[in-house]
Amino acid sequence: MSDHSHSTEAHKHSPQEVSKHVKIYIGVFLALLVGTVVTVGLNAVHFDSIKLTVAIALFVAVIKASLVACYFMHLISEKKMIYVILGFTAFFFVGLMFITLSAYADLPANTVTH
Amino acid sequence: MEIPFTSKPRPDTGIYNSKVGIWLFLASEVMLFGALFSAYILLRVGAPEGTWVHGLLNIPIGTFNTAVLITSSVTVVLGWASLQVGNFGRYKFYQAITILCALAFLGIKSYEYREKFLHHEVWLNHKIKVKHGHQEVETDRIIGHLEYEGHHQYFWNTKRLKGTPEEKDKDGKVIKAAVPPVESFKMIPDAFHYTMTPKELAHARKESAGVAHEEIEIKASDVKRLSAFVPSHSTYFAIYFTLTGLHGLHVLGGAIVIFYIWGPGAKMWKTDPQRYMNRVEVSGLFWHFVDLVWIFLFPVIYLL
Amino acid sequence: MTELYSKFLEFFHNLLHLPVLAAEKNGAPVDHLIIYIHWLMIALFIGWFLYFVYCLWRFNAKRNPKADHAGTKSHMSSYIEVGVIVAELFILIGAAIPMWAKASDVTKIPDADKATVIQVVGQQFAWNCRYPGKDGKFGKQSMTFVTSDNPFGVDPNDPDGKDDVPKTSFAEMHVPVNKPVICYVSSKDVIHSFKIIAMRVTQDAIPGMRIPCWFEPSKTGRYQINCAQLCGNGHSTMSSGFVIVDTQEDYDKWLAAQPTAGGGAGGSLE
Amino acid sequence: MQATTHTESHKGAHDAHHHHHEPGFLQKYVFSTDHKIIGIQYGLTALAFLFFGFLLMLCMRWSIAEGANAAQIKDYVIRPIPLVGGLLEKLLGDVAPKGIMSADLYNSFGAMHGTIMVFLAIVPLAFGAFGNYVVPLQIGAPDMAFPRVNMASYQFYFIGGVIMFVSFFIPGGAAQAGWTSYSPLATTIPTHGQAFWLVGMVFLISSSLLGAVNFIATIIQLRAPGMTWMRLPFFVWAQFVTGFLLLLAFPPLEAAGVMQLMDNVFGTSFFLPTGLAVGGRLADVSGGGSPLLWQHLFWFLGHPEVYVLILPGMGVVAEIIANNTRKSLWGYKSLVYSVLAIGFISFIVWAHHMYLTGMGTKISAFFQTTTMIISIPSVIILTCLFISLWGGSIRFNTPMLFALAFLPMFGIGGLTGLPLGFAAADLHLHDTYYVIAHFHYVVAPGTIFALMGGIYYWFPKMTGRFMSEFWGKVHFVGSFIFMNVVFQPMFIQGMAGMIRRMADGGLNYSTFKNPGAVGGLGADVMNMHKIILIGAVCLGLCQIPFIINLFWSIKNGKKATSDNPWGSTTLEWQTPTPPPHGNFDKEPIVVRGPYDYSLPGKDKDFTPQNQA
Ligand code: HEA
Ligand code: HEA
Ligand code: CUA
Ligand SMILES: [Cu+2]
Repeated sequence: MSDHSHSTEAHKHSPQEVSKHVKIYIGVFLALLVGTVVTVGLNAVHFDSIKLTVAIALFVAVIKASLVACYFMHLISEKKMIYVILGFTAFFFVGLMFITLSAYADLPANTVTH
Repeated sequence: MEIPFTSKPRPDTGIYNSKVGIWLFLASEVMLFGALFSAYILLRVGAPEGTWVHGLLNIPIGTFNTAVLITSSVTVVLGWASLQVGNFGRYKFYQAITILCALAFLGIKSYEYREKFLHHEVWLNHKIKVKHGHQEVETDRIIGHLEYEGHHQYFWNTKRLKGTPEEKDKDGKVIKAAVPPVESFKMIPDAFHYTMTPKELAHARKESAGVAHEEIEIKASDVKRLSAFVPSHSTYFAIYFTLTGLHGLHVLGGAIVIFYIWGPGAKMWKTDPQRYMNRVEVSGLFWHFVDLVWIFLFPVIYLL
Repeated sequence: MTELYSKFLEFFHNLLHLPVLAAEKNGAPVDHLIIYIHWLMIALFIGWFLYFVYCLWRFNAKRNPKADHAGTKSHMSSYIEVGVIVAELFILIGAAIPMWAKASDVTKIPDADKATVIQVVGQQFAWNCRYPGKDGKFGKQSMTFVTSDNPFGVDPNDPDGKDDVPKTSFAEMHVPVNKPVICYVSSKDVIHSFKIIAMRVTQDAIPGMRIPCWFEPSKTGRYQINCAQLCGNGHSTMSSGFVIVDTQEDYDKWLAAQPTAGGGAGGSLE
Repeated sequence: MQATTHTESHKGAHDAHHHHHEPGFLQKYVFSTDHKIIGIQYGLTALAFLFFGFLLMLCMRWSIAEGANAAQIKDYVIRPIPLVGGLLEKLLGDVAPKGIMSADLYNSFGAMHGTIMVFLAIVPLAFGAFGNYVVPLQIGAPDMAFPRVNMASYQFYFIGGVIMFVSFFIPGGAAQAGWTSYSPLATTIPTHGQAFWLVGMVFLISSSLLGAVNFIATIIQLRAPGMTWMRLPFFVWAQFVTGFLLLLAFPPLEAAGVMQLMDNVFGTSFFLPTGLAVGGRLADVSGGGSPLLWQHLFWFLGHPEVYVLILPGMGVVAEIIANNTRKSLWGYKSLVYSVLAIGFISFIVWAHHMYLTGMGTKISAFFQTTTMIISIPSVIILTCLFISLWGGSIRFNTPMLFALAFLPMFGIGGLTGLPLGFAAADLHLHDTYYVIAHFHYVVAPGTIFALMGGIYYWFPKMTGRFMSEFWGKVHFVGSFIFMNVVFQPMFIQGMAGMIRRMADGGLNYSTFKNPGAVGGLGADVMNMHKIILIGAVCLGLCQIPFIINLFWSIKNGKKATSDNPWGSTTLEWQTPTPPPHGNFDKEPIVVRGPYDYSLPGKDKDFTPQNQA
C-alpha cells in the first residue's frame, strides 16, 4: 500500500479558495434562473419559424447545462481520466442520435410512411 | 490487503474510486436519457397530423419547479463547499434545503400528474359546436374535464363507457362487481385544442380567461374514442410520462441517498472526513446530473 | 474463356447450394456477389489454415522444446505477415467498392411505367396483393383506413380505387415474364418479410410504411413466396403463397378475369 | 518454488488477522463480497443456464427434425418429444399438447434460448465469472473497487434469471417474439410472457451496468504499482473494452425496454404505428409510433453485445496461447489497439441487422463500410494470435486444445459475417440459417470453446487441483466434432433458402409439400435436420464427462504442485492457492510486461511480472 499513498495529502481547499468558489456558484445559480426566464419568455414570443424556436430553446438549454456541468460538477477543472470517459460517451451519444435520425431521413425512393 | 483509494486519490489518475464510479454511471445515464430523447424526436417528427400534443402543460408551475430544482443544485454544491472549510453545521443546513426542494419538486410534479389524469379528450363520430375563445367552431374533438354523476372523473377511456360485466371465481363468488355501461356524460370543454398553432392557442387561452364554460352533454354512442391524458392518449403523453416519470424516480433516488448521507450516514464525518466529503461530492454529482436532465426536459416537453 | 468462367461460376453456384435463379437481371448480381465473397473467404481460410497446421506440426513441444521469446524475429517473415495484413485490408476494402456498384444495381428501382406495379400487404398469416387495374393508378390509401377487411387502407371515396384488383389472402399472385415487377410491401399488423427465394428478392413488410422492392422474372413458372420474419405462431405456415410467372398474354387474360374493387372484371394495364 | 513457501507464512498471517469474525456459510458463499466467490457464483449459475438453454434447443431441434420426418411418414404426423414430452405437458399445459411441441412453445423456446444463452449464460460466464475471478488478480488488486456493488450485480442477475425462468410456467408461457422482441409482434401477442421478459431484462441490464462500472473503475484505479496500461495482460484489456460496451450500449435497450413495457402494460404506442389491425380488429391504441425505433435501439445494443460475447473469449485464448507456446504474444500493441478499435466501431455498425427494413442507399452504404471496417481489427487480432504460434514450443494440454480450436472456428464464423455485411448478399441470406450458422460459429464453437479452455486453465488456481486431462481431451474431441456436425450443414441449408424460426423446419414450403414450386426446400436440405439433431444430442452427451470432471476434480483431481502449475507470468499465479480474501499478502510491484516467456539469459522459461 505504502507506495501510492504518501504523495497525496488531504483533498481540502483553502478557505479563500472556497469562498471564491462560493461566489461562482451563486453567480451560476443566478445565471441559471435568468436562463430559465429567457427560455420561457422566448416561448411567449412565438417566432414564425418553429425551427428557430427549437434552435433558440436548445441553445439556451445547452448553455445552462454547460454551466451546471462545468461549475457545479467541476468539469472545468477535472482530471484527464474523466474527460476520456466522457469523450467516449459523447462519441457514442452522438452516434446514437445522429445515425438513428439520419436512418429515418434516408429511406428508399418512393417509400411511403403512414 | 485493503482496497486502496477509497478516500485519497490515486496519484497517477488523481481521483478516488467512487468518483470514477459515479462518472461511469453518469455516462450510462447519458445514454439512457439520450435514447429516450432520440425517441422523443422521432415520435415528434413522425407524428401524424393532429396527434402531437403541445401547449397543455402548466408552464408557470413547470417554471417554478425548474427554479426549485436549480436551487437544490446550488445548495448541494454550497453544502459541499461548507464541508471543505470544515463547517459541518452549514453543510447540514444547505443539504436540508436540498432535500426539501427535492420533496417539493416531487410534490409539484404529482400535482401536475393529477391534473392530467383529470383531463380528457373525446373524439366524436360527428362534429359539434364548441366555443373557442369568443368564436364558435365546429369540431369532432374536445378536451376538458369529464363529469359523471356529479363528479369529475379520472382515467376514463372508451372501454369504461361500455362497462364491464361481473366477474366470478370458480365457486360463483363475485370477485369484481359489474360496472354498468355509461349512456351519456358531461364534458366541460377547454376553449382551445392542441391542434391549434401555438399562436392561436395562446390567443384562445387569453380570450377565454374568466369566461364561464358551458357543459356539453355527450352520448356514449357518439364517442369514437375517449381518453384521459394518460400515456396511452398519444405518443406525446407516452413520452412525457416516461421521461418525467423516469426523471422523477431519479429525483427520488438521489434524495434518498442524500438524505442517508445527511442523516444516518453522517457519523462518518467524525471517523473519516475525507471519505465523507467524497460521498457528499459523489451524491452531489448525481444530483447535478438529474438537474441537467431537467434543464433539457423542461423546454423540450413544456415549451416546444 | 467467358464460357469457362461461367462454368466456374456455375460450379460455385452448386457448391454453395444457391437455389435456382429465375430472375437474371436483379438476381445474378446477388449471386455473383455471394460467390465472389466466398472465393475471398475460402482463399483466406485455406491460406491461414495451412499456415496454422504447419505451425502446430513444426512448433510442437517435442519438435521445438525451447521457444523463442519473440517468435519471428527475422525481418523477412514479419514483412510477409505485414504484407498479409495489408493484402487482407486491401481485399476487404478494395473488393468492397466494385461490389457496391453491384449492390446499388440491386436496389435501384426501375421506372414504374415500364413495370408491373403491385402492392403487397402481409398479415397474420397470409399475403394480400393489389393491382392498379385499367387506369394504372392505385386508389388513395392511408394507414388510418386499415381494417380487417381493408388491409390496404384504401380510401373508400377515391374513384381511382374502383378498378383496382385486390386479391386478399391470395394463394397465387400472377406477374408477366421479362418485365420488372415493383412490389410496394407493407403490413397491417406485425412485421413480416416478403421473400421470393428464386427471384432473390426480400423486403420486410413493416406496418406504417410502404417500401418498394423489385425483381424481373426471366422464366415462367410457379415460385414459392415466403415470410422471412418471425410474425407469430403461424410464421411457418405463411410460406404458402406462390408467384406465378406467366407470359404477357396469359397474364393479361388472367388479370382481365379478376374481379375489381368496384365490382366487374379487371383488365390489363393498357 | 518460492511462491509456495511465502504463501504458507502469509496464510497464517491472514488467519490471524481475521479470526475474530469468522464468517458463516451464508456470509461466505451466498452474500459474499469477495470477488472470487462472486466469480464462482456467476460461473456456476451461468453454466446451469448454459445447459438449460441447450436443453431448450434440443426440444426445438426435435420439432424441426420432425418436420423432415413427417413428410415421409404418412399424413404429416408429428411425434411427441421423447423422454421429456410428457413432462413438458405436465409442467406447461396447453402449449405442449400430448408432449408435442406447438408453434407457440417453439417460439417461446426459441426466444428464451437466445435470451438465456446471450444474457444469462455467456455474458455472465465470460464477463461475470472470468472477469470477476481473474481481473483483480491479474492487475494485482485486493478486490473489485466496489465489493458491495459487485454483490448487488450478481443478485440482480440472479433475480433476472429467476424471472426469466418463472415466465415459462405462467399461462401461455414465456416470451415468444424472438430474442430480438420486435414490436409490434412483442406487443400484440396476448400472453404475459413478454412483460416478464422485459422486467427480467431490466434486472439483467442493471446487473450488467453495475458490473461494468465496477470493472472499469477497478481497472483504472486498482492496478498494482508498476502495472502500467501497456503491461496489462490482454485479457484485462478485453474485459476493459467489454465493460465499456456494456456500459454505453445497454442503457438504450433499457430505455427501449421501458417503452415496450409501457406499450404492453399501459397501452401506449411507442412502437405501434397508426392503423394497426391485429387479429381482424383495429387495435385500440393511439398509434403514431415507430416499429423501426425498437429495432434501432435494440441493435444499438445488439451489435456491441456480440462483441461482449467474443472479446472476453479472445482474451482467454490469448492468455492460454501465450502460456502454452511459452513465448510472448506477437504484436501486443496491435492487439490492444485492435480491441479498442473494435470497441469504438462496434457502436456504429448496428443497422447491418436491418438492411431489409427499407434503408436508403446512403445509410446502407455507411453501414456496409463500417461493417467491413470492423472486420479488420478482428482479422488483426486473429493474425497476431496466429503469428504468436510461430517459434513457440506448443504444449497440447486441454486448455490449449480448446484455445487452438477457437481460432479456425472463430475464423469460419467471422468470415461468414462478411457476406452478411453486404446489403445485396444479405438480401438472400438475411434471416436464413446462414445467419444462424454464422453467429453460432462465433458464439458456440468460438466463445464456448474459449471459455471451456478458460475453465480448464484457471481451475488449478481456484481449487489447487487439475481437472482430468484424459476426460478433458474426450470432452474436447467430442465437442469439436459435433459442434461442426451441428452447425456446418446450416450454412448449406441457409444458402438454399431455409428460413430461421420455423417451427416445422420448413416443411410447409418443402418440395415434399409443393412438388411443383421452385424455391422450396429440397429433400437433401430437409434431411440435414436429422443429422443436426443427432449431432446436437451427441454434443450434449459429450458434456457429461465435463460436468463430472468439473465436480469430481474439486476434491479428487491431481494436486497442483505449486501456486503456478502452468509456469505462467501473470499475477494471478503469484498468489497463494486459492487466493485468500484480499488476494495478495503483500502488494505486488510490477516490473515487466505480461508475457515474458523464454527470455534469453534466464534459467526458467518464464519470468513473472513481479520478478526482476
Ligand atoms: C460473438 C458474436 C459475433 C461476432 C464476433 C460477429 C462478427 C461479425 N458479424 Fe455477426 N452476428 C452475430 C454475432 C456475431 N457476429 C449474431 C448473434 C447475429 C444474429 C442476430 C440475430 O439476428 O438474431 C449476427 C448477425 C450478423 C449480421 C446480420 C445478418 C442478418 O441478420 O441478415 C451481419 C451483417 O453484416 C453480421 C456481420 C458480422 C461481421 C462482419 C462480423 C465481423 O466482426 C467478423 C470479423 C472476423 C473475421 C473477418 C474473421 C477473420 C479470421 C481470419 C482471417 C482467419 C481465418 C481463420 C482460419 C483459417 C483459422 N453478423
Ligand atoms: C451465446 C449465444 C448462443 C449459444 C452459445 C447458442 C448455442 C446453441 N444454439 Fe443457439 N441461438 C442463439 C444464441 C446462442 N445459441 C440466439 C441469439 C438465437 C436466435 C434466437 C431467436 O431466433 O430469437 C439462437 C437460435 C438457435 C437456433 C435457430 C432456431 C430457429 O431459428 O428456429 C438453433 C438451431 O439449431 C440453435 C442451436 C444452438 C445449439 C445447438 C447450440 C449449442 O452450441 C449449445 C452448446 C451447449 C452445450 C452443449 C451445453 C454445455 C453445457 C454445459 C457445459 C453444462 C455444464 C453445466 C454445469 C457444470 C452445471 N440456436
Ligand atoms: Cu409473416 Cu412470418
Ligand atoms: Cu452485428
